[in-house]
Amino acid sequence: MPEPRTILNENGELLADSPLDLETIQNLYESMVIARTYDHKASAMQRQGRLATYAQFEGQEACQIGSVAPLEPRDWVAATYRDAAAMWAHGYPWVNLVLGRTGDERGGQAPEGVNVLPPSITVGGHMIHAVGLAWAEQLKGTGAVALTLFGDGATSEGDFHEAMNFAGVYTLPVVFFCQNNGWAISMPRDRQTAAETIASKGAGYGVPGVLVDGNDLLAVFAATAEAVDRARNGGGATLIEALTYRMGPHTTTDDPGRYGHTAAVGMWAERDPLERVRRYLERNGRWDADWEAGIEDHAHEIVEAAVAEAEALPPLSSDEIFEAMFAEPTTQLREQQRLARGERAHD
Amino acid sequence: MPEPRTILNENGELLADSPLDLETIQNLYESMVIARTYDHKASAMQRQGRLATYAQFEGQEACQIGSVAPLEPRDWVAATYRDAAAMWAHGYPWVNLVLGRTGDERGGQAPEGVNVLPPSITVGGHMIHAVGLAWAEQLKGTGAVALTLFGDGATSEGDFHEAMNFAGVYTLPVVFFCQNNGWAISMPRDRQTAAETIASKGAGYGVPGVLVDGNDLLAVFAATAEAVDRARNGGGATLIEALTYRMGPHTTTDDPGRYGHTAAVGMWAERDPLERVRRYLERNGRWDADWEAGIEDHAHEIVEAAVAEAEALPPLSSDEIFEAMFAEPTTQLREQQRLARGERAHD
Amino acid sequence: MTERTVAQALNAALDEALEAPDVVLLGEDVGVTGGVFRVSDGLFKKYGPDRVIDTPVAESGIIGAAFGMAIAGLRPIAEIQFMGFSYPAVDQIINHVGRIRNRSRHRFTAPMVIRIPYGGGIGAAEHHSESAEAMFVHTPGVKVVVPSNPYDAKGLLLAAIDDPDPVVVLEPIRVYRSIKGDVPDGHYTVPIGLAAMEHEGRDVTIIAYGAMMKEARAAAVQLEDDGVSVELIDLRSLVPFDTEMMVDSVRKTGRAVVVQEAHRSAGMASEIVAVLQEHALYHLNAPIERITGWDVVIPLRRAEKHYLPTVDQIVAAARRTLEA
Amino acid sequence: MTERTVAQALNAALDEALEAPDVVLLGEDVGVTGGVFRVSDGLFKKYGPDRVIDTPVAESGIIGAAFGMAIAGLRPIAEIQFMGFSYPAVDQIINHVGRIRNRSRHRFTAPMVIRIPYGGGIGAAEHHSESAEAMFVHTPGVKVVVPSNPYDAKGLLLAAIDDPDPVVVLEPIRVYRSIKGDVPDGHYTVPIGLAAMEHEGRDVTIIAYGAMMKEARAAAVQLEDDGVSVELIDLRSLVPFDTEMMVDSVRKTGRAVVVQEAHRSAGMASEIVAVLQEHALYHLNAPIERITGWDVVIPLRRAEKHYLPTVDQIVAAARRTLEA
Ligand SMILES: Cc1ncc(C[n+]2csc(CCOP(=O)(O)OP(=O)(O)O)c2C)c(N)n1
Ligand SMILES: Cc1ncc(C[n+]2csc(CCOP(=O)(O)OP(=O)(O)O)c2C)c(N)n1
Ligand SMILES: [Mg+2]
Ligand SMILES: [Mg+2]
Repeated sequence: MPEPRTILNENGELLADSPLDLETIQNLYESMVIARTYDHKASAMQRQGRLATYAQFEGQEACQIGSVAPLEPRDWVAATYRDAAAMWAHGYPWVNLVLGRTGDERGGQAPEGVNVLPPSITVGGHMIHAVGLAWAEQLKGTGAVALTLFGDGATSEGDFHEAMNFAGVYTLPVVFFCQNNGWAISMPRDRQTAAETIASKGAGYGVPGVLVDGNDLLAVFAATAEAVDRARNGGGATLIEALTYRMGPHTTTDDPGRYGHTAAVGMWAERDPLERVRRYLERNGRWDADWEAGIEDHAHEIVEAAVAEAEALPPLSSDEIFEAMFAEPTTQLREQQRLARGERAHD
Repeated sequence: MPEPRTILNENGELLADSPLDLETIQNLYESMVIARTYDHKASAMQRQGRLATYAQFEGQEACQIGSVAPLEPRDWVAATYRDAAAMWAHGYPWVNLVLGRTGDERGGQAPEGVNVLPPSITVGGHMIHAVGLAWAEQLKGTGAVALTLFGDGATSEGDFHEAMNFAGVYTLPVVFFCQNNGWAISMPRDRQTAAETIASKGAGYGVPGVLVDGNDLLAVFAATAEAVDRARNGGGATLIEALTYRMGPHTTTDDPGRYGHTAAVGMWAERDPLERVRRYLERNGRWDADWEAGIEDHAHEIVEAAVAEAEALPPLSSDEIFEAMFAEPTTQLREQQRLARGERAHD
Repeated sequence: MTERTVAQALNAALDEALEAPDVVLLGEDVGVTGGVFRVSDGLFKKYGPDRVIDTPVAESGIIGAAFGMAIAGLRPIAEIQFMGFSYPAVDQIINHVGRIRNRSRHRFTAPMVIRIPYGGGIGAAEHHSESAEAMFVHTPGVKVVVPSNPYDAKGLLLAAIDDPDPVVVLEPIRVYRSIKGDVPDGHYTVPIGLAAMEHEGRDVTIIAYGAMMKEARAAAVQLEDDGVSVELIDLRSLVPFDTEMMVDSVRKTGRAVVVQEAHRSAGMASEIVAVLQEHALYHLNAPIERITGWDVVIPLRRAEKHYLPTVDQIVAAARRTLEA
Repeated sequence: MTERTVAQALNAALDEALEAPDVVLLGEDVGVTGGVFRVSDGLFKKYGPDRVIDTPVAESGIIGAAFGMAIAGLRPIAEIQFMGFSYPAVDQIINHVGRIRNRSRHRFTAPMVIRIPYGGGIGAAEHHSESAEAMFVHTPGVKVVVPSNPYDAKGLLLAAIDDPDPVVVLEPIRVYRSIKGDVPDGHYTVPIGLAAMEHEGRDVTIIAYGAMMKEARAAAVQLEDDGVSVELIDLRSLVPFDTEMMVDSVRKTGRAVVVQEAHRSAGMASEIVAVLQEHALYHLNAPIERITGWDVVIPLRRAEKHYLPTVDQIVAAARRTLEA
């Protein structure tokens, strides 16, 4: 097994030059804190019955905050149900993310100008959307790129293959970012594929594959920034495999005690992505408990405000479920809307 | 581009030890002659309107005869519309192959004991069937293996990926044999994928990939024999890429003059898979014009007999199209059968 | 006899079937963890990883591999985790699974089962509440069954496993655990193709299947309480379907309400209406009513109730047929 | 006006549409070679490889990529080579293409066209003769049109390209070259959702679409010759469909024959029958007849004729409604 690229080790020491200045790292650390706050809040809300199934991302904050950081607003993000942090980091409001998890279509309504697709619940399908987004930008000559996040399990779907292959053939400006968190529900990574690494799959498409320490914010940032640069400058796609761990259950309905998930949690806790940045900042005089308390308070405020806003919204009405299937509802939908109101459609 | 494995060069000279004795090579040469005779006959019949669309395999005889030669009767073959030679070499009667091409379902009815699936017309789907066949044999512990033939274009389908991945994960006794004939209809190989070779795709699944000269009967045989051996002995799958060329159009409805196909035909004619074996046999005193005339006559007899038998069969009747959907036709099918007869199904 | 939920009844059927060495179960998370609905709970432990197989996330691969296994003489039971994830396997089902017997004129067959949890009502995530049975009903060469209660769940699943042809078994998520009933302990089958007459009546026929039987039963009770005599039919099997029982009933009652949770256009209910009007037009006193899901994406949790057919809708439809 | 075949009319529509820089055409062999039916002949040369794109053999990829392009502001036209090869893309169509507007509440849309040659009658290879329109009719969020003549072919394809939502355009292979007609040269559209009244009549309504219009027209002529007054409707658009024209007609004639080439169960014809009996039951003098393909794999060349609906079947069905 090749060694993943690491810049910041578990003790918060640099093994190579930092690609970012301290202030930016402080900001990204704050983003990770906010993300984790949301993650904990959402899990708690789910237990209270206020959310539908929720997929925690704890442990994967460096992947999600680090990979999105190199993007410009015009770039696209196509991600999954587990990638709330990444989506938010690219401009998707928390209120939308909460709404989505309450089970409300309006969660998918990104604000105008925010180039983030609603999270993909199907495993695999959205990677090829990123390819299409990137292709459109290439054809339009805008210089914008697309980033797609997905899991280790998703690499087994045919759509991963077709997406990677198109990206290779047309030299498309797309970055494939695989969060290899060790599990696809109960299936461990080594049963998902016999390939040594997921990064090694790139070669089959003429796409470079790189392996990074997914709990190292700086390594994730550096690898993605390089890939984004290459994509923006006509160099085509990159496949990044970030090694990380899903610290919680697959979703709130999963029982990870049934498979071998729990054993490794302790080991991975030592590699916590927030903790090693915290240590690094502390070493450099950029962290103390007061500052931490400040950003944590801020995080709670942000998240609570989003929750309050989402929960204040009344659910879609019966009429409204017909209104966004097409630009204008069809004859059949209008008739069905009347039937749903209890009116007779015909005489 | 790595060099493909070659044993017999274009002049009929051995570059390495032959994996086969002269008598076996004579037999396989005869098989190639029979196959080519069928191929020419079928093309002619199609022009006469006696067959539906036909996909010629001329130029690919070494791939098809050489890859099947290492198999035992209990092994499985899952191949495509272009693989009549391979199917026949594993026991599928010519009469079935002709019948299939006349447009008759009974072409797909392999005799009992012949482990060859009807040819796959969809591109991609059958590779995973080979995986299932191999898996069943593995679970039953029979030692039988499965060989699947497919084209360069087929490697772009998601099903190729899922098949290869399953084969890797479960260490299945299956051999993936890609006839890279340079084209997928009008799409040249270098636009099909940006991978340097198709063989290189194996690594992404933990499956060894090997590259062979597909117009070299001996290299094809050697590579497949090794893969079959490995599969049979618990070593799992192999991906073989055989470099060859489709000497004719994609099918009889295709016009290869519209794309860059024709330019390379002359060069590939010099690498003709039959010719180099002929030269080798001649060098070794195993070929003369009389012998050739004899096997050609024999080939014509076999093919003509199959054609006559196929054409003598009356088409399926209206009643018969209902008879093989299930072991027993359902109520609905029985009713539809009556309607098709012009009877009223109801009162 | 043991009292079991639908999920437990299915588990018992799988356990029973796996006694035969040629039966294998495969799918995402069906093994170690017992399936996301725990329908295969305990079977991995009992039968081992060669018989109860956890697969990579690849639905086309699962169905295509199971198909190959079936041709080679096994009797695979493939699970698709949710109906919304069956679509990547549609090509394998239509182009291969449903065709092999015909294209080989009985030489090769695919005695396999495709189990798919389906339907809404639990406020699940997107793509987790689909009812795509019409797609399979329209596919030549596959049978389709949809149990609505524990007895049928075990009996139909065992019949599907015994069947010499591919059978899609749709498992109603909403009633996996909410309906209990007595289930025999040994092997028994419910014949594929026969509907169940749940209640005889004279005034109006209600036809439903799967999870919708719950609404249909409640509607029937309400109508009966109001003095309407309801004939209630659980279709159970969609391919083939029991024309005879439905037609006989409607010829008698002259009125019908057909209920399906799936989208309206070109669904199973459309087919039933078409067949009923072909065979019983002259007996109809009122247009046959369809109560269906709408032609919209199934709403998420907060608005899902606006999509799912309700007891009230069924009752109102029955009343309309009576007032006509 | 120029006399054109269906294929030429479609080519003219594509040429017209590609004048706009945001339109791209992509699919297997659509470029250099002009498509296996030459529908895109000459366009690669005229618009270049960035606008008329040859793709690898990967249908899910083609549709998924076109979908991404559409979200990012292009108007892609994706071609699937034959309908039997659309199945690998069904997941993209159902789970993504048809949903994006609703799941983003109008924020993202997929103004894309999926062109699919469909249907039998040319003795093609396996999987090359399918009519799977019911699957798309049952899919929320996609429109479906099926032209039967050159004028509609160009006008519906242009309407589909202009449409703000995804439209599946089914192109009847059998009449690509066999039907000619006058086609205007510039831009015009045929509105999606309206059927065409091909012939007015009093005694019986015949409803068909796509390639089956050829049989329906011939049947109408034969019936008229025998003194039966036929109202002939070309449905043209399956989603949405023109309930009003069909219902008005059947209320007038009291009899109907619905024709589809697709398999019988849960097809478009089932839907039409269901809708007609809902809206016109009291006007019916006889059961509505369905003339359809059977629930069998479409037979290959030698026996294909036993599958395809025939003029005789349609005439006989119309006569049955008259004798009832
Ligand atoms: C097409 C499809 N198949 C199956 C599922 C069910 N499912 C949801 S998440 C998941 C595992 C995905 O694992 P991975 O890609 O590693 O992502 P992770 O959940 O670990 O972030 C599965 C099988 C799905 N959502 N979509
Ligand atoms: C799923 C599917 N998509 C498209 C086609 C149409 N088609 C038939 S052959 C072919 C090209 C296949 O190329 P390749 O795999 O290289 O095989 P070859 O024809 O060269 O032997 C295509 C696109 C098909 N048969 N099936
Ligand atoms: Mg994972
Ligand atoms: Mg090829």
